[in-house]
Amino acid sequence: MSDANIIEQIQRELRGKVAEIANPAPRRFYLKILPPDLVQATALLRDNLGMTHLSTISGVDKGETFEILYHFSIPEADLNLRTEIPKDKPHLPSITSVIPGAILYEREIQEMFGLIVDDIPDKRRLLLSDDWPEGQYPLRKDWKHVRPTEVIPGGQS
Amino acid sequence: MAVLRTLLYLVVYPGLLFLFLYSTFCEWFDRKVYARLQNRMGPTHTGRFGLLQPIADFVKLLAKEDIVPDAADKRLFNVLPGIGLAVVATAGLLLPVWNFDLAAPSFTSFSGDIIVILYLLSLPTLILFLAAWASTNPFSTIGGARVLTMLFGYEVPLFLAVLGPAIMAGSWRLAEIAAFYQQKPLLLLTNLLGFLVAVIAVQAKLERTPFDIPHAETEIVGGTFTEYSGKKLALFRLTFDIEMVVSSGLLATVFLGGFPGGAVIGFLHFVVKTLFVIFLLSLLRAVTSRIRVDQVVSFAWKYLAPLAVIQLLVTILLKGLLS
Amino acid sequence: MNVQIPIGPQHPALKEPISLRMTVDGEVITDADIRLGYNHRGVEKVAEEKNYIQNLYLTERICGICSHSHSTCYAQGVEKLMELTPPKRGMSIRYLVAELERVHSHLLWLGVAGHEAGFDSFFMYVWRDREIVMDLLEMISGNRVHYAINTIGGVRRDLDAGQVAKILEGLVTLRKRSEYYLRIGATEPSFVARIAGVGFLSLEKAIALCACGPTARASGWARDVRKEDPYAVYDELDFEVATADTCDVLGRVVVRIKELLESYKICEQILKNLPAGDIAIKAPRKAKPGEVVSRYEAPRGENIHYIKSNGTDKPERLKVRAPTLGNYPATVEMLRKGFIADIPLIFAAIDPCICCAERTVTLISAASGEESVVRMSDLRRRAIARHQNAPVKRNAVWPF
Amino acid sequence: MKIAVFLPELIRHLFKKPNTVDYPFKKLQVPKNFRGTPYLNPDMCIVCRACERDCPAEAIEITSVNEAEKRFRMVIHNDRCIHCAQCVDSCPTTPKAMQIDSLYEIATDDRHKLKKDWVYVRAVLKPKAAAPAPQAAEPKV
Repeated sequence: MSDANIIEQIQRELRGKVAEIANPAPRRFYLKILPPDLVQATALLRDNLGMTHLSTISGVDKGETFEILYHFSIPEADLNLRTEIPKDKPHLPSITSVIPGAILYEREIQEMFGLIVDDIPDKRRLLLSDDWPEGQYPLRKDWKHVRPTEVIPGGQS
Repeated sequence: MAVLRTLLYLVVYPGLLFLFLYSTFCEWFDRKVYARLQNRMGPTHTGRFGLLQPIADFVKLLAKEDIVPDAADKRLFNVLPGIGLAVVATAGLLLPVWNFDLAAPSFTSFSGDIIVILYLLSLPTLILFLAAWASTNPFSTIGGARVLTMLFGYEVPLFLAVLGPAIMAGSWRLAEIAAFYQQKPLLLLTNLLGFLVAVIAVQAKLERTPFDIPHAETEIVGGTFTEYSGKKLALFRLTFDIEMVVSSGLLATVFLGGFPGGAVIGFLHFVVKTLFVIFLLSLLRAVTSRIRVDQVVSFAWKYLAPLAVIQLLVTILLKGLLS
Repeated sequence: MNVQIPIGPQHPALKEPISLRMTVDGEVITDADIRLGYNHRGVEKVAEEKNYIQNLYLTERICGICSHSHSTCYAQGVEKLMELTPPKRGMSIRYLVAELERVHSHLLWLGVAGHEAGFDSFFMYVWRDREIVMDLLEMISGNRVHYAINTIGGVRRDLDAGQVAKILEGLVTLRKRSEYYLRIGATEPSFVARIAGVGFLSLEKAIALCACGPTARASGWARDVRKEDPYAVYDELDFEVATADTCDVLGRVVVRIKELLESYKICEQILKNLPAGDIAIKAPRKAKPGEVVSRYEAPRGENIHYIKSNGTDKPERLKVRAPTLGNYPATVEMLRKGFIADIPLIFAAIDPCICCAERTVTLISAASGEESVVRMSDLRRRAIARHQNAPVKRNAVWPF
Repeated sequence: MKIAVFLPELIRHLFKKPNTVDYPFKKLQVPKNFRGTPYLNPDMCIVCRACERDCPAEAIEITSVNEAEKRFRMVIHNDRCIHCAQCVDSCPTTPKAMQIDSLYEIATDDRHKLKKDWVYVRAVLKPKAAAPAPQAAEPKV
């Protein structure tokens, strides 16, 4: 299946749900999808294109919005579903009903960026400690940590 | 004089001191053989050839902090290691190494001592279970449950296997059994099957791979010993070392013809034969991987127990033929 | 009668901190839960504050065992962002090291599997032979764990004829030994009794839960980034994707040993056709704005790095996904209905690398962040005080 | 299924020399590419700060002691050093001002003992010496 074929197939399957398709390098596709269509688009691609393997979900803080990328792979290509959600109303649909393996990545992104994944089966924190203060979202760009001055044990400074 | 002699017998030879030294030597031998089988060095630097390493480990443990968990049954928890040591050391006294007279049974060598020694060797298992139970740690509890489950597997084959030579010799006294086989050494060959079964059962009794299930460290941390530390752990380790010596001594007496030849030569016999049994145990440890507790029980009843019964039948038939 | 037993964060079977909470009924596991975050270092946040060169070494330190795979994944992504074409010889050496690292990682795993099953002799022998490949890696790169052989635009150390001969010689021994271990691993009765049929993961579940690497391949799913998305030198090499269809720990052992044999084949091919020329080209300090998804088949499965640049010498975002994280949902599935005795084996069978899987946020103690020296007696006093003040809390329910 | 397949191998090794190297008593040679501790050759340093900028562990610190005399102080914090030798690769002079040794038993009980410093006058080299090093050097900015 050539790259052009894949683009054609994606457009046929998704029918207008995909805002744009970019193909910057061979085998790499970036699909832009609006948040409400995400679950449906994922389900369609899974059923018709065999897109079952979710590698990870990455988030980028773009100032006003969060860009969320779902990195899928099929034997012929890498599909990256991109969606953007506003920072003041950060709600993201959960795709765990379609891809059960997405749960860990959704939990991770939820605590790191402070967005809310709707209908997530397991809301607990994944990586941050239990006593991590509420409202601290480390991967947001405005979250800065001040490195403490180095104190060398047992000696002069 | 008799009192002094008894004291010497209890404390020095073949009592506590000798058992302590010899069991540390056996542990060294076991560790060295195990290491060499794995192309490693084993203990090397403490004392000549690392001979003092087990003693150093023992002393180190004695010096460590001794922690008793709050939730534990403290009295039981504290007293069990001592009882365990006492039990196996008592069993050690019954070995017909040197201090016995065939004609005149004494309190260390009497008719039925084979039963007593087997019984005394079963006790550490129960003590271990109680220790695990008293610790109240979930890992210990699982370990304790596994100890008992395993006990049902290996105890019967061991008893059946040791029974064979006793029936052949027509005696319940270790010294007499040994003397019988010393006169007819060829008959020892008929017991090979029983010896094999007994070695495997002893391996299980000592909880060494493939039967180190009650304290399988990758599964349940320290298992039965999880909460034990310091002096009590040192005592438990010593208990197991002495149990190894005593049970290999028992196997040597019953299956390898005992220790004839008086004090010096008999002692040499004792050293060579117990080390041979320990070598077999080390080999078994090196060659297998740990199995699951359900597999132990099914292995014991599917293979070990029938083999022991066959051995018993062979022995009885042979006895019938010979007489 | 359900008991909850904690496996980890400190446990002899786990060499790295992770917490598995097992609900058991007797010896049978009824439920499993995984808690992460004990080894969280904030690599992704730190990466945004460091330049591309510094990040090379940062990504290398994501993991100790597959250090080369993360740094290679990162380097090949940055090379794409900077539009560099590294020279052939450099690429051959880079992926030679990558395959040798796979060999060392799989041998390590094989030994650990033996150890988890209580088969210590196997463990000792496998690790003894692993020293051969460790020595080769040390000879090539200078160091044993963090090879630091990658640089953006190539590699940092060249191979000479003597080294090539030594590697080929080492590979012959390794192949002989690996075939022997395949025989032992698949025939020693007590070992097979422990691993056959344990940790069942059906193909459907493996796909649904996004398992990757040898875990997925042992369930019969022939996925390998080297084959389906060949990067750098892999499209010129002849190798097979090893799979097994037993879906259990035995299958994972077999897959890994077969992969070892494939890796020897790849190494020999690379060494026989080692092109002449430079080993690296100069790289610019800055990358144009852009984004790239870099995939790499690490020993444990698929590594994926998402790198976004913004025109400066520091990345805008570096997202790292290590294969272990992808295998956790599958692990929980495998653990259910297993025995307690199988926990270490099942968990070890995904070849977990916890430091890979957890990386994102800088964890400095929220209160002070200070390092300080406390005397043992102080520590003890504090512990006792804390113990006395703490409300009585029983995590473990007394089972009987 | 065979019983005790591992036995021949084990018995074979029982009488062989152990494979272990008895480490503190016997030592292996380090390979020629080994990356040990970085040190400075002050005669060559032109204070371009390439090493300071590229050091992933921020273990190199260059401060100016006296502007007029062009006197600088370099501290290498070996307690932070991760021994990647990027400073050697980044160093633009030939021969390199940053060098690396092959010592590996450098552990001490005091982190201060690991810090090394040099106070030196900036070297002025002929332009050709400033050419990039042959392999993998970073371009000067």
